[in-house]
Order: sequence, then C-alpha cells, then structure tokens
Amino acid sequence: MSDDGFAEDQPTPAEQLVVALDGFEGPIDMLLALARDQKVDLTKISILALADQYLAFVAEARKLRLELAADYLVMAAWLAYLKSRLLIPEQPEDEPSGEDMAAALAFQLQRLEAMKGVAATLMARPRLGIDVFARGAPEDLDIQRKSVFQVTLYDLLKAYGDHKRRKDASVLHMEPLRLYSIEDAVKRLAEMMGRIPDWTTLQSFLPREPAGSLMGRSALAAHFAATLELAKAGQVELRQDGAFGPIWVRRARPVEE
Amino acid sequence: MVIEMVKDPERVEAKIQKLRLLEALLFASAEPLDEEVLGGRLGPDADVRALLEELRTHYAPRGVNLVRTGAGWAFRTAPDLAPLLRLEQEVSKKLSRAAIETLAIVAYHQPVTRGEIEQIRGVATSKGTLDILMEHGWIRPGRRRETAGRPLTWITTDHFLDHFGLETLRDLPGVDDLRAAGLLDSRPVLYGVSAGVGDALPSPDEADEE
Amino acid sequence: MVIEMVKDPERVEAKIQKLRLLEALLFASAEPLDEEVLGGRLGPDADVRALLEELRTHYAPRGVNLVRTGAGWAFRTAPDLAPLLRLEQEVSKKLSRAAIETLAIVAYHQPVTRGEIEQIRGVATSKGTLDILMEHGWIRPGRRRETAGRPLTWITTDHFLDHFGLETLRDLPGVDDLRAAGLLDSRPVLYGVSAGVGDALPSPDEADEE
Repeated sequence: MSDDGFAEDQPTPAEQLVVALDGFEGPIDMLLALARDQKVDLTKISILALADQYLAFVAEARKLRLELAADYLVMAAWLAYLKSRLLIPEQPEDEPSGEDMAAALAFQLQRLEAMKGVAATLMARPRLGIDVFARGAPEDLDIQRKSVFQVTLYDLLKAYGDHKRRKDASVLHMEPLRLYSIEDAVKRLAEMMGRIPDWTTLQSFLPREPAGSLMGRSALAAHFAATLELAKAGQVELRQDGAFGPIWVRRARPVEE
Repeated sequence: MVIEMVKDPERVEAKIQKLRLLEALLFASAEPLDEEVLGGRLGPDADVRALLEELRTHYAPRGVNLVRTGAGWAFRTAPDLAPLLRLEQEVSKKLSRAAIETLAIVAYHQPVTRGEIEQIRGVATSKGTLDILMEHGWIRPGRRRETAGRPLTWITTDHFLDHFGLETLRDLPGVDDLRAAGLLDSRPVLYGVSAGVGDALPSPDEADEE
Repeated sequence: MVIEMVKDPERVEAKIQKLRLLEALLFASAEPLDEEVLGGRLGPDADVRALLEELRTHYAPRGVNLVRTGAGWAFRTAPDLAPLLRLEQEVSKKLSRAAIETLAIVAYHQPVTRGEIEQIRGVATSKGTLDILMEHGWIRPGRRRETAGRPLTWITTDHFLDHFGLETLRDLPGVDDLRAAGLLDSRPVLYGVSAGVGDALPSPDEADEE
C-alpha cells in the first residue's frame, strides 16, 4: 500500500479499521473485510493471520481509548482462544478441535460473502418500476379480483401492530428505577460466557455505559454480584491476582479425574 | 415489424430500435403521449409520425391497438373485444381503518364477541363494520359464549386464510414476531437492560436523575 | 402471428380471436395474471399454455415482452431499453445494506427464521428491516418451523419474482452453484454472535411489566 515513499504516514490497517468502525455491521462483517484484504480465495484464508489482524485492531482501538461494543470484545476473546488452540498441540479430549473451530469460522465468512455477492447481483438486475415497466395505464378489468377490497397481509399486520402500540401507550406505567438487576447480569454473563472458554476480565463483559454514571456503576455492581452467584453455582471460576487488580472470569471446567 | 425499402443493415437496425423504444414508451406511459414528447425521446433524426403509423399498422389486427386520441397516442385494447373483457365498473374500494383493525382483532383473538372487540379496541364498533367483514366472507359467527346473554362470537373463515395467503391460523405472526419485524414499535427499554439493546439505553443524563 | 399447421379457416379464425383476447387481457392488467384466471376467460377448449408461448415468441424481439413470473404472466418493457426509459422515473428510495442483505438471505435460504438470518449475518436484525421488505411486498411470513419455540419463517412473494424479473426461484442468480458449494446451509456456526442472545433474554414486555 505504500510504495510512494510515505509509508510512515500511512495509517496501519488497524488504524484504518478504527476509523471505519461505523461502516461495519458487527464483528463478523469486519472480519470479512479483513479476510478480503488477504486477497486470497476465502477457502484458503489463514484464520490465524485473520485472528492476529483482528486482535491488532482491538489493541489499536483500546490505545485510542475507543469504546468498543461488547460483541467486538467477545469476538476478540474468542479469537485469542482460537489462536491458542491452533498453536498448541491438540489434546485428544479437546472438543471441538481448533481446526474444527477455524473451519467453522471460515465457513461462516464464506457464507456471508456469498450472500453479499448475490445481494449485489440481485440489486443489479433490471427491476420493475426502475428499469422495466408495467402497463402505465391499466384498464380496470374484472379479471383477477377475488375481492372488492384491496387489503394485503401487510395492511392487516400493520393494523394490529398499530393497535397494540396505541393500547400500550394509553396505559400508565410507573417507571421503575433504572438499575441493572443481578438477574439480568446473570443471564447476560451466562450467555456470553458460553462463547468464551478462557480467562477474561470482568471489565470486558460490562455493557457500554459511561464510567461513573449510575447505569455504569449499577452494571458493574450487578455483574460482580452475578459472578459471585455463578461461582457459587459452580458455573464459573474467579481469580484476582492482587488487591484492586482486575477480576478474571472463566467458564468452570469439569472437575478433573 | 414491417420494414420498408431500407437496405443498409445499420439503418434497419437503428429503425428497429426506434420502433421498440416507441412501443415501450407508449406501453409504460399512464397518459397518451404527443408527437413532440415522443420526438424528444427518440432523437432529432426520427420521423416520429412515420414510425407511429408503422406501429399503428402492425397493431391494427391485434388484440391491442395503437390509437390517436385528442391529446396524443396511446395503446388501447381493441374495441371489438370489449364485451369479452367485461370492463368492471366498480372501482376497488379501500377498507376503512376501523374495519381492518376489527378484522385483525377477530383474527388474533377469536372466538371473540362484539363486546370484547369493543373492549379491546376501546371504541364502539358499528354494526356495519362486522357486516362488511361478514359480507366479504372474511368472518362468520362462531359458537355462542355460554355466559349471561349468550353473546355471539366471531371467527375468521377459510376465505380469510385464502385471501391473506395463510395456510393455517397458526401461521399468523405472533406479537413478538411483529415487534421483531418492526411492525410494533416498542417503547425504549427502561429496565432489564441487556446485551444487544445498546441503542435503546437511556442516555446518561436520564439515568442520573433518579 | 405464427399460425401452426391448421388449415380449417374457421379454426384459424377461432385461434386468432383467442390470441387477441389473451393479448388484450394481459395488456390491460398491470399485475401478472395466472393461467387459471386466463383459462377461465378464454374458455374450456383453449390451450392457454400454448397460446401464451406463442405470444411470448411473438413479443420476444419487440420493445414490450411477455414474461412469466411466479404464478403469472405479464407484459413488461424490454430490459435492454432500461437506459432509454429510466429518464422518466424518479429516484427510488435507497435500501439499507442490512435490508438488501436480509432480502438476499430470505431469497436464497427460504424458508428462514429470523434467528437463522442473524446467524448468517452475524448481527442482530434491527427493527424495521423485515418491516421494510414486507412493505415493499417482497417477503411475507411462511409456515412456522416445527422446532422448539415454533419460530416463524420468512419467504419471498410472487411480487419479489416480478420485481426482479425472475420466472421462478430456481432462476435466482447463482443459486445452483451456491447450493453445490454448501453455502445455502443455514446451520448455526460455532461462533454465534447474536443469534441466541435474543432468545435468552427477557423480552422488553416482560421486563417492563415488573
């Protein structure tokens, strides 16, 4: 990208990604963009290289103190884990294997790429009302009308949706105190933990809230209490390397032996 | 297409393209088009009148004719076919919003009595609304409710399913499906903030007011 | 008109009349007409399919073509004239990237649940995406999937075929290659970004009613 002699002024791919973050529809979409940059057939993509690029992006975003959505962080943790699985010799009891995980991710990227491709092809077709036209002055014939009234399923569903909304709006609701509940945090953590097999900081699981705001503080408190609940239930393990140090969480391993 | 004594293949091709464009323009237009407008679309070197006459000749024996009306040129179905086409006098009507909503409520809440429909909608239902839906074959009376006054209930018909392309009533999208599809705008989530709904979170200002 | 080996002048005349009527019926309607409806108008002894094929052949080189789309047949301007006709049309509303991708996934993976769409795209479907596609008349709810939770599926409509100039879903560009490559498999993947999250969380309604 930089044979013009100004290589040092060129932003790194990770910096470019941070700038373009708004253009992506989530981490998979971004991974696909990174994969395209490898300029090889998606079936021959190096998942390892891809993981490195993605982790570099997250590191760069952190350096710029950019708030990343939880999905991006979960993906980073997952890719870091995948990378370790790919680099360390496979243990027979590991299921699924690192190769299987990499293949599944490659498949997901190929499938999304295929859909983006056909979406573009579809939209490039001659379209009715834009490229191709129907009879401009139809003559009103008694041909196909099974019904005098023209009502579509959309009209019907929209009417019901509108009715429901009006009805909801007319009921007075007492606004509950806006706090993060422990129940929600437990649900949220349990769901996210299912996808991250290795030690991760509690901080990275927190929803995006301004630090110090009431929501931010209640989210932290609720998630901390939730990890204790989950640890008590034997679903997660907790670790803290020193006082005031980060709290690490991981999914509980089956007891060995 | 009738091609006159033009021998140069390129000119023949150009003429055919002009005739095709003329045909498409006249077909797609909602209004008759006059020769000036058509000339503007065909280019300065087109003999619009001659091309129109050629099209008119081509279509004269067919089921669709090219006719010249006061304002311009237009395709019309051949007049001799009118009795076979049975032009429909009645213009399709739009169903009132109240009627669509009532139909939706019968569909979702059936069997449902008129009193219940009114309770659900929060307004009185005119007798005419249910009559229109029934005349149309979308709803029919069901069993009487075994309560005081034994009120009649209303249910949807097979014709209802047919009209809306549903195989069974179970295929009607549920409230959650409607919300997910965006047909039921829900209020912002105030409580139970969870992953994936980041957009709906209250702004920090609001949150601090408590 | 191409007249086959029919010698009896009366039969020739009857056939020409049927072709003319068919032409007029199709021409008069902006919406596709299905063979059943056309057959009902032409009478029991008409071979509707053969007559339609004859008309299609006649119109193939012209500026207006007879096309088959979904269950019906309709006259449409020839696609190659698009650049010359497009002048008249106002700028169409631009669809979001999410909406276009979602439409392609419904088209190629149908019947497909919202959860599967999210698995494939790797993000939650924002409210309004399916709504917009449905408002365009391109997708509609299909049957519920007979699995846990009986999720609603989405399918494309005949109008989708008409809008994109497709005769059947088999004519979707590249569909055979994608199927052969296994890319039309909507199975969940190991890394499910958003699918599943929605199911595990309380719906806004439940959360609000506390």
